[in-house]
Amino acid sequence: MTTYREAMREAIRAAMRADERVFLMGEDVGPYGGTFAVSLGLLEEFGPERIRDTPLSESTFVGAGIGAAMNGMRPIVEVMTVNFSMLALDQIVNNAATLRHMSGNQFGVPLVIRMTTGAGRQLAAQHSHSLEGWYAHIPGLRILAPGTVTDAYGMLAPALADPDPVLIFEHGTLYNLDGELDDQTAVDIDSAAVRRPGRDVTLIAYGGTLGTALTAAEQLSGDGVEAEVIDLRTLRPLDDETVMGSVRRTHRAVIVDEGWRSGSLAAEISARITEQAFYDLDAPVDRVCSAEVPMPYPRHLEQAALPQPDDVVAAVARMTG
Amino acid sequence: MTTYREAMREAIRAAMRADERVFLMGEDVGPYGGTFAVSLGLLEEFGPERIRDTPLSESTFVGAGIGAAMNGMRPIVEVMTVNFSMLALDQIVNNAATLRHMSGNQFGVPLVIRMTTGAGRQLAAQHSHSLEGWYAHIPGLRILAPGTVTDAYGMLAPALADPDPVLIFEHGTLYNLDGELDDQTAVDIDSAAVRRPGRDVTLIAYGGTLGTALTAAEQLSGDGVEAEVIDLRTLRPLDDETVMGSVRRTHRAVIVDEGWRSGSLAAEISARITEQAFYDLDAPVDRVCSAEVPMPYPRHLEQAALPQPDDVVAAVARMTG
Amino acid sequence: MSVTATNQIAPTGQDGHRRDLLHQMLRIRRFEERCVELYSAEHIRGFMHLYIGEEAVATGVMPALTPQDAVVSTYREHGHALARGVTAEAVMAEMFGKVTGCSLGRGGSMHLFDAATRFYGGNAIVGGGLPLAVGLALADRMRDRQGVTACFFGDGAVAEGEFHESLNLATLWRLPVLFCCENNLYAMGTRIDRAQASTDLTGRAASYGLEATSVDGMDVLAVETAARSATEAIRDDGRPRFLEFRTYRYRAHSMYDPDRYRDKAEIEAWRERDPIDALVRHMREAGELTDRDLSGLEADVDAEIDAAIAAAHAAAYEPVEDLTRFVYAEVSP
Amino acid sequence: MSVTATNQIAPTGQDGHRRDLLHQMLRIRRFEERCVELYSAEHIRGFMHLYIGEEAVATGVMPALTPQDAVVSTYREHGHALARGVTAEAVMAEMFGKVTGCSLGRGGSMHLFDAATRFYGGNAIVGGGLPLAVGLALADRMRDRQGVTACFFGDGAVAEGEFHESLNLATLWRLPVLFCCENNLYAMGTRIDRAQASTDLTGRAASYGLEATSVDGMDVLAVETAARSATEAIRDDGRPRFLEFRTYRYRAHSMYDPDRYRDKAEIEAWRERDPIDALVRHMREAGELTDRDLSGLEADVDAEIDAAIAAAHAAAYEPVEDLTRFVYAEVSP
Ligand SMILES: Cc1ncc(C[n+]2csc(CCOP(=O)(O)OP(=O)(O)O)c2C)c(N)n1
Ligand SMILES: Cc1ncc(C[n+]2csc(CCOP(=O)(O)OP(=O)(O)O)c2C)c(N)n1
Ligand SMILES: [Mg+2]
Ligand SMILES: [Mg+2]
Repeated sequence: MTTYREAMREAIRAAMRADERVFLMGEDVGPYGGTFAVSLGLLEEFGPERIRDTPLSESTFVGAGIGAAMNGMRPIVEVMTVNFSMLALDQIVNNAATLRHMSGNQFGVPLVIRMTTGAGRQLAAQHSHSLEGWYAHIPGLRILAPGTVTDAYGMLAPALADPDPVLIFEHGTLYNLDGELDDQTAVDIDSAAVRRPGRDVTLIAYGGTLGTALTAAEQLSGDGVEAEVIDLRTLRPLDDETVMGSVRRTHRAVIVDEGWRSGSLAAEISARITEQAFYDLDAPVDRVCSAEVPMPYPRHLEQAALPQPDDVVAAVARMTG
Repeated sequence: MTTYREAMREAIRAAMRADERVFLMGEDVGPYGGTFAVSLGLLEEFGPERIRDTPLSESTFVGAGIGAAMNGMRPIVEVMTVNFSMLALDQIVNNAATLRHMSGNQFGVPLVIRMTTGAGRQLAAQHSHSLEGWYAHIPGLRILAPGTVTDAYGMLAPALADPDPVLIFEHGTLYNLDGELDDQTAVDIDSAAVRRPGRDVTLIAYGGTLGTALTAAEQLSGDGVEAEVIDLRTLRPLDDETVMGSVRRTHRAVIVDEGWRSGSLAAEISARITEQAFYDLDAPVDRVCSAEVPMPYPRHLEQAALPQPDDVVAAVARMTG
Repeated sequence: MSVTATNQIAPTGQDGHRRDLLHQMLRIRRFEERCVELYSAEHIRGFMHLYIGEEAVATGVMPALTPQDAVVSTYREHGHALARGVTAEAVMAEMFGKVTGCSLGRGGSMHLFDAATRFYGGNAIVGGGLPLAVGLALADRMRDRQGVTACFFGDGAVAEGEFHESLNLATLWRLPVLFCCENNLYAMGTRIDRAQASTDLTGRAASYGLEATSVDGMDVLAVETAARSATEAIRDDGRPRFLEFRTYRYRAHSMYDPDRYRDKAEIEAWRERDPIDALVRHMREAGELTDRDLSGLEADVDAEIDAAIAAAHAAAYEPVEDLTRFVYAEVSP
Repeated sequence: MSVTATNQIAPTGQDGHRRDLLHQMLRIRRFEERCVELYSAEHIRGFMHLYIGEEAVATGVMPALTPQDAVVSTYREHGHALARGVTAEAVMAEMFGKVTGCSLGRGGSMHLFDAATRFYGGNAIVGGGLPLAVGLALADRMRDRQGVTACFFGDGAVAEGEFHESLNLATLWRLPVLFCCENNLYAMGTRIDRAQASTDLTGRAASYGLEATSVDGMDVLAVETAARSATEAIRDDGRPRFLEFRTYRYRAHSMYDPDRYRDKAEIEAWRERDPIDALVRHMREAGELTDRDLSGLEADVDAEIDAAIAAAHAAAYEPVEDLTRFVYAEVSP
């Protein structure tokens, strides 16, 4: 068995062994081993030139990653958490995402940015954001959200091979997830995956909410409702085909997304289903998202704010009942 | 006749005369008169203490606005354009939007932030964003988008009276808009407005796309299709009632939004219509948004990227034809 | 001898002044030692950052402030809150996530707020508090109030753009901010010389044209003297000042940190300079403190914290129905 | 005497060196004067920021760079691009929005790019180019290449957080960046002393521990000397250097700017120090330049720019079908 954390670490290790242009930079990736211990031990193997601790300067070390990528390197930049990436947003939106198009294809930015996302660990209002939906709004970026151990490992190599910037969102509650790392080859980063087949309703989730959707599907199954669970995996570009294929069969869809409901990625999925599969729907598409509130610290309030399997079950019940 | 620019200026003037806690701060609001000449002449009337030029330090002068608001002032912070607001995003999301809830209602942030948004002036990839939809995702903020001269004037006073942070998005192409400033009183900042009644389809727009929708409605009227045009006006919280009321009558809806399509505010409106008025729909909700591309400089490409009246007409034709 | 559990410090030179400082440091130290146990017992959750070793800084700075002054802090702020006068009970309940906490339990360890003492948090974004402090001071200046805003941040924060922007703006606009840099040599696992091109932080600050002084942050009397002279200067000419406090945290960065990046010997060397031990020694030598006095202080502190913990245990959680209250104000415009 | 329309500058001390510098400055000046007309005629649109008055800076810095070096610039970059060797034709076509432009016409005045000369733009976000420059230099360092990255930015950019972060990081990591601050005393309408608490920009830069020098930016020979010695030093020890060029823009900030915030007298005073006039005077006194030489240079420049304009007029626009090409690379991974 391998944890999600280990899978990520081994993927970095493999990439760094395979290509000397790859290096890791970010706050405390070195002696500390990474805030979430992802890079533990890598400094010893690769040394401080390639496992580079940065000062607390998010905008500049992300920008430096962009510059280094434009100049022949294949940086992996770790932004400790998505909460801090707001300080680097200008560099991501105005430079990383834009340079290829704006320069008429003269310069590309083959950069990978990894960050932790999500709530669930009682870290309160400033450390619990799920802003991957924001990034999925930006043309020029590719957005990945590994939700399994296999994806945690297998998404990095194709992300590094991508000639354009790729952001990888790692949900903070997944690092201890244990799983079989069955496939040590690169995975397909263009497609969503059906994680559980079903015929009655499609549950669409990714990253941190994949488990929520699968738990809900189990519960529903006990009630005789067979839910198909789709793991989006890639949030930009979205794999409409897999989603619509499923909805056309089940005629019902619920999106489970940890982002705040208004303006969530779930809204985009809902709009697309309307646009592409309206006449196949037996019920309005529904969303189970986070309550629209800065995340409170106490566990009972945090759990109340987050999408729960019961909320998914209730949403399905409303549309099938 | 009054221009949108003048209306905004007079609104600031009136607010500053009425309440000495109000002051304006931002880059070049002083001797320069504001990049878009909104504050021209205000320095002469109110002096440099209340019309405060800031250094190029977006994060800090927005943060300082938050601090000043918490400590008894009623600042109006001008961020020259939404493009630069990304540098201040952390302050807006993690402080302005969060402090009241996080502090258990001990502190509030009665702050107004004004910024220009949108494309259409050939300013290319880094100066043409429409990111108001992003801000509309954030609990704790109120988001306004005046699309008329009356709203440009009338939204400021209630925004300043709001005990919570309010962001006002002024579309760059509207400053020269001329209109009757019929009503010099505060307007209602909770409601959307029906700008043109119609029975066949609902066009939903705001700010810079209001004109696009109205032009399309004129064209459609010539073809015998009567479009109702709704101006959202307030992007957070959204006025679902007005939107659903209209859709329930017209049974069709097209959202016109200058944001990039994927993850746009238009997606949220679409999802809400699905959730609240699904069984009233005669056709799938459609969206007319910007092409998903960093904005190119030449006029023909910029216009091709932006939502045009013809695109709206075509979308309506698809659903009525 | 007995003291009451408050943040009152007798004026310098007066009887009881040093005793009060000692009491305050003991109180903060003991509070956090108990927090460690409570964290292990899972009464406290999330991120928790301890101030143990750095007590002299908060303890020495706060007496220089008046009730009209304001404080902006970080996620490592238990000491600041307690020294500023937020009650141990309110802080402890907050860490339990109880509704009697100083932020209704919503903030936890990283987000202590208290309007009564003008304690503006509790900010978990490194550097994020600096612009707020500038703004608080701006409002005081514009409204002709006398307040000073004390803003605490770490050595790591000095690398952030907001540090630069805030020092520039406060100096340019002559705002009454006391910038208090707690230089504990590390930002998480990154030693200062691996994050700052120049570790001369006062030199950096002085390049904006503001007066900057480096202070022994392990000596509470030195801290207090420096803070008093800086706040007096600020009240005098309205301009900001920068103080660097050289200090050290004995514990790991947070409860999650396995502390792999430091030498035990380094920690030991700093413990030799422990601010509490130093003051105790000093007072003993001056004949100001007997063993009984010290036990008395410790007993007082223990009693206060026991009571705070008991109250936190007994307190209620905020009802789940109130989850979305106060996202916006409840009075409408 | 005749020169070819390139960015080739004869080596210092060699025959033709000063003539080449003069030619370059004339070329940039004339190019932009024509741009003003073209803007009025609406062939050029959007924001356009002129460099007129500041030509000595780009002209003096570029000869110190090799083809392996890189350049990162701002929205006020016509001069940088031309002096670096992007052809007048490619720049002019870009400003017309034509597909023959150096960015396919997609960028316009603010976004000139040219891979062949390692010209990395053209950045319309103030301060946004500095982190890129740090990264370009980092890659050179990690790959053991000799390149220096020259990064241009204005006095206004010094207030941005990214300035601070980038100077710190480049100095800390010893990266070969030449920071070129074009101090023209204004950021739009804001005079430097109303934006910077300390207007001593080299002092500010030096506080990071990097060598910083202030240079007369109206004297192309002084600029070149400073740039050469800085790039040599960088090549020598791999560390960054900071140069402040004191210069002035004669024109408004952009074509939209009514220029209400400056004294005519101030502009006149700077015009007296015009870098082109100064060099002409100097060369005349040294007997290096006759009236005929000067007319010859001017005629060459006019011919080059006429040709560039004619080509821009004649060129095609990018087809609208290509709008979304190159948002992503067309080869898949
Ligand atoms: C903007 C931002 N980046 C990263 C972090 C994660 N983080 C929390 S504390 C910390 C170290 C800060 O060090 P310093 O400023 O010296 O304060 P100390 O913890 O030593 O008191 C880091 C990197 C954060 N909270 N905010
Ligand atoms: C982050 C950001 N804020 C504001 C602007 C608007 N703006 C464009 S140029 C400029 C002034 C910059 O001054 P300076 O750095 O001195 O360069 P100069 O224009 O004088 O060459 C401003 C405020 C911007 N482009 N980017
Ligand atoms: Mg520290
Ligand atoms: Mg300037």
